[in-house]
Amino acid sequence: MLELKPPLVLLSGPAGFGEYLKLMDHRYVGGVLLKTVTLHPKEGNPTPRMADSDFYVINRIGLENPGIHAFVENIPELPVPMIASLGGDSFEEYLEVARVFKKVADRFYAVEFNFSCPNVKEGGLSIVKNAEEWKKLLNTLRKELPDSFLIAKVGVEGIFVEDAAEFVMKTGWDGITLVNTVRGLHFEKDTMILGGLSGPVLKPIALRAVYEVKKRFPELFVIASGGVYSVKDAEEFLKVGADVIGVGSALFKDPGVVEEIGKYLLEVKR
Amino acid sequence: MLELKPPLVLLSGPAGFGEYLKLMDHRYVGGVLLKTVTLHPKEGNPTPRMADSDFYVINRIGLENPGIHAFVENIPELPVPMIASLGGDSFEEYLEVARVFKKVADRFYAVEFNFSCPNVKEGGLSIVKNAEEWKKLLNTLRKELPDSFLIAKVGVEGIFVEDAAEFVMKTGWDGITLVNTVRGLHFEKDTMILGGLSGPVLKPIALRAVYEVKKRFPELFVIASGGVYSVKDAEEFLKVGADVIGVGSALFKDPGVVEEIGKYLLEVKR
Amino acid sequence: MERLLLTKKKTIRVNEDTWIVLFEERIDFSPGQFVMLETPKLVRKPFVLGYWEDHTAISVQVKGKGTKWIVEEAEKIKGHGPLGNGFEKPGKGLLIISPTCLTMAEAFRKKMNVDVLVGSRTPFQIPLDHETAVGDEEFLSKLSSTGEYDWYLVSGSRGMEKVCWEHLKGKEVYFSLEEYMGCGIGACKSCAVFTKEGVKHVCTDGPIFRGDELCWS
Amino acid sequence: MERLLLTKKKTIRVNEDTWIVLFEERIDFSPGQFVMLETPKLVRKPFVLGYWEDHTAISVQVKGKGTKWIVEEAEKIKGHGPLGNGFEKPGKGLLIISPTCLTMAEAFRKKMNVDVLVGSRTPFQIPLDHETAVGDEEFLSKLSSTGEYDWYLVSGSRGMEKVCWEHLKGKEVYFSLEEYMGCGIGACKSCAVFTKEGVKHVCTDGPIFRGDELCWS
Ligand SMILES: Cc1cc2nc3c(=O)[nH]c(=O)nc-3n(C[C@H](O)[C@H](O)[C@H](O)COP(=O)(O)OP(=O)(O)OC[C@H]3O[C@@H](n4cnc5c(N)ncnc54)[C@H](O)[C@@H]3O)c2cc1C
Ligand SMILES: Cc1cc2nc3c(=O)[nH]c(=O)nc-3n(C[C@H](O)[C@H](O)[C@H](O)COP(=O)(O)OP(=O)(O)OC[C@H]3O[C@@H](n4cnc5c(N)ncnc54)[C@H](O)[C@@H]3O)c2cc1C
Ligand SMILES: Cc1cc2nc3c(=O)[nH]c(=O)nc-3n(C[C@H](O)[C@H](O)[C@H](O)COP(=O)(O)O)c2cc1C
Ligand SMILES: Cc1cc2nc3c(=O)[nH]c(=O)nc-3n(C[C@H](O)[C@H](O)[C@H](O)COP(=O)(O)O)c2cc1C
Ligand code: FES
Ligand code: FES
Repeated sequence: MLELKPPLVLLSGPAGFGEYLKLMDHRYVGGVLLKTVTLHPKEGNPTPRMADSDFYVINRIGLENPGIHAFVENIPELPVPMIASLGGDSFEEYLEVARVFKKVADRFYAVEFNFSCPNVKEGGLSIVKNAEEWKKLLNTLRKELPDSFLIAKVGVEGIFVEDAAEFVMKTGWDGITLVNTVRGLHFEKDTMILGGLSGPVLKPIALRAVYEVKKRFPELFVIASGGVYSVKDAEEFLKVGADVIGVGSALFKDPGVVEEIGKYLLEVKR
Repeated sequence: MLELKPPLVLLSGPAGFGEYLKLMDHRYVGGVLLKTVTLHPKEGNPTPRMADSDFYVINRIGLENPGIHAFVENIPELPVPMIASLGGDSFEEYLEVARVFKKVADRFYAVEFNFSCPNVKEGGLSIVKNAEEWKKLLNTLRKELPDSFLIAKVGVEGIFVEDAAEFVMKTGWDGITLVNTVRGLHFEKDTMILGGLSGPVLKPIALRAVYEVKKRFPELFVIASGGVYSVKDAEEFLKVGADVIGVGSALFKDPGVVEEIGKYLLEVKR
Repeated sequence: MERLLLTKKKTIRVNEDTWIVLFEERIDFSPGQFVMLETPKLVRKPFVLGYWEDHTAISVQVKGKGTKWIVEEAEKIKGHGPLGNGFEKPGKGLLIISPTCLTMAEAFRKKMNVDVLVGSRTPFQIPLDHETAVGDEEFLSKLSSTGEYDWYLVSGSRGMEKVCWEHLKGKEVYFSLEEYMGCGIGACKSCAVFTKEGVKHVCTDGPIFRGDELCWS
Repeated sequence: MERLLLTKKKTIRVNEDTWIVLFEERIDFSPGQFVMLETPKLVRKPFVLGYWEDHTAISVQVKGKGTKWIVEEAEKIKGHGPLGNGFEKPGKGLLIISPTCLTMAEAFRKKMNVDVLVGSRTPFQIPLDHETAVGDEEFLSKLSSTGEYDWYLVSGSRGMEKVCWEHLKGKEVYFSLEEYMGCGIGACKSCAVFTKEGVKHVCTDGPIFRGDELCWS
């Protein structure tokens, strides 16, 4: 099991490469999930890349990142445990990114694979939609990184989270992050922003996902991701069985609240 | 094409068997999608069956309905066009329900199949998750009801809406309703309510679904379902290409607003 | 049943968490019927109709955002009603109610021969011409010492309902039920009640049910 | 950079939609830097730091829910800052700004030799000791008749930026850019700006950029 104290991580994307730690007391942060890194560097999408409404944040950053080669040459030095996040646009890219990462794998507590990246090569929406191909990829990555604590991050689209969890279990992975952003569309006046939804909108969806997965696979390690903005939210995710509470866009609202959640988790999970 | 004037329907579930029409001016309602009917009558779930928060309604009614046999003996008489909604727990049930419905099919403008029902027989979550079986079912139902305007209602879980739309097109169906509720979990004090999410929470998700499907299949007839609570919401769904605007839980807030939306649609879509 | 637009005339505090809300408009209803009122929440909320100081009125216990808004902020309130079935009984009846039914009790008194026992957890802040009880102990003792009536109608918390069902065994007892409601008009099926004759709905079959119809467990 | 808790001291109306907001607390910053302020919205919002009446202050144009709250309702405001890079230049500069940068202009005047031209769409409601212009026509005419400066800093709407870039061709012009911001500290990558050297970020590489670095299209 991955021991994080407190069992709270800053989620990939909002956590960047650890910038928010400068605004927080590290004792209350269990770990940082670094921004997803892909095989090739990415410039990201044109702006606007984000918008916020009353109950959601929508982003279309487009995975801006330096690429795995630059990343392994320049690993952040952070005062808390780091979890890498890796992504790809095809079976081969996932595999290649894992191979490059392997050299530095021991610098990380765990590695999360972001399986919500578009699968450009196959012309599909995500690698998860082809169950057989995805299982093959899970198996291959497991073999490629035999000593890493492997976490799969999945969303609710294209697959049922229960099935995703089953595949992850059966291929010998260690954990699952539930859920990634759900695709949404937001009008900012007349401009359409097509992106992924985060924040309160995801809470009931993520609670349900964690609940269903933990009910079926109590031994699977689960990181909750979606709408944790308060101690009460964290409490609800503990009730449905989450092992680790992830906070993402709440950082944009108030890093202080994230500290409070960490404090609370230190108390109840010592 | 299905001509509804205005292009506004009350959605299955909230619309019941037309009860809300008593509170509304019929000129502003294009049609009513009746409550989903299954092969066998269903008593529904224990209470509480619903809860509301700031931005979602969650329900676990459990498809309480009289069953298709009672339904065809006692078809509601309504002053506006009716669309039936049929559901099932397995391939065979969908087919059987369609067979019984066939006798009265000409009393309805169209028939919607609710494909978010749990697929008990296969032990799965929904018939959509097995693409091959679902395509077979779509083909079979199309043959069973050759003269009906057939609409498939799908959600975002277990399948990508783009793929669902492609199957629906390819099997000769006429339309698609996007989206059904997303599974959620809500804490009402200490009570967990596991149900489907409706209301504002669905709006960005449904807008995106309609947008993606209409971009790929402009000729596919699309009923928008998710979070239409105002004229502005309806306007946004028109912008992304919806053919008909569906309103569900907004009825619980204010049937008067639904009338306003109908009025607006009559003006812009005469 | 029709769409309503109600104007709040005044509020009167009954106890710690309950207020009587008087409306300018008159609604034509039968005792036992209710209305669905719109608040800032997404779903309209049900309230039993009644009278106070000669006005159409409801009693509201502040439980969450919607009820708080009605008591504190609302000026005009949209809604629909009256809903559900009225109730009328010959003979002499006893209403055993929580403070949220004080206004309903006035409606009963206008049409039927009833006495009223009001149980509250917190002290009353206005004088009432009913039998009253504050706290469980006093409530139980008054319940035990009530005389004989032809029928009883209980309307309060789930706990109060159970206690009364036990205490009044063998008598003709009715219950005004509360279930979460989405529509109030039979459309949504959220307000199910499982009776000995199968599933019924509080909004269209009730809100008042005979005790021996219900499944007690 | 640190976490801030600011107390609103007073607001002064500048024109139809812009207010100067003074804080009790002093913040140590360089001209050009900004803060992220928490509002009822989900994401903190960026505001350029400055001074007014000897207090740390910002100018706020009411655009949506967050800015409305800051001007009308806020008492205490949480935030973090100062963020971004300060700007310092020898020689004589001209600031060409919208009213939202009036407070920033004071910070520049304390450290640098600058003149200021403020363009507003609506009339000013307070006296200003700057060159001012109301409406596009007056703004364009004043822009054409400005003397020669060693450098220029433009901070206003996208439209204003484009016009100035055209008008001041060949000169040393800087732009204080506005992009939607999630974090203000380089974490989220929402504030991208595509420069000739590739993608940069307003919050960590700016907010002030040299005009010839930017891709104008
Ligand atoms: C037929 C009927 C008549 C009623 N008459 C009255 C009345 O005259 N006076 C009165 O004060 N209350 C009455 N109630 C209860 C009242 O409707 C709820 O207390 C109210 O809806 C709570 O709204 P809220 O927005 O403040 O609470 P919320 O913030 O929505 O929720 C607070 C709590 O109230 C519960 N709740 C929410 N809706 C209902 C509901 N429909 N029924 C029961 N509990 C609910 C929730 O589960 C939660 O625990 C009646 C209920 C029914 C079904
Ligand atoms: C570095 C920087 C410094 C700024 N300094 C100031 C300042 O000193 N004074 C001032 O009045 N404004 C300033 N802005 C703009 C200000 O941050 C936005 O106007 C504000 O965030 C709008 O918040 P809102 O909640 O009222 O608007 P919302 O309700 O969120 O949106 C209203 C409109 O504002 C736009 N908007 C939202 N966020 C931003 C943003 N971060 N940047 C630009 N537009 C946005 C939206 O697209 C929308 O059209 C600055 C922006 C940046 C990037
Ligand atoms: C601006 C932004 C960028 C994100 N980038 C990534 C990413 O690179 N990789 C990833 O796996 N998730 C990414 N996410 C998703 C978050 O990690 C998280 O799963 C999601 O925001 C839900 O959590 P929240 O509701 O706490 O924000 C991003 C989210 C946001 C808001
Ligand atoms: C109480 C309730 C019951 C519902 N029952 C059904 C149903 O029987 N069949 C169905 O296809 N959809 C059902 N739905 C989903 C709605 O038809 C609709 O797709 C969903 O609520 C999204 O629209 P909205 O945001 O406008 O409510 C139900 C929704 C609610 C709130
Ligand atoms: S409240 Fe909708 S059926 Fe009773
Ligand atoms: S605002 Fe987050 S990177 Fe600039």
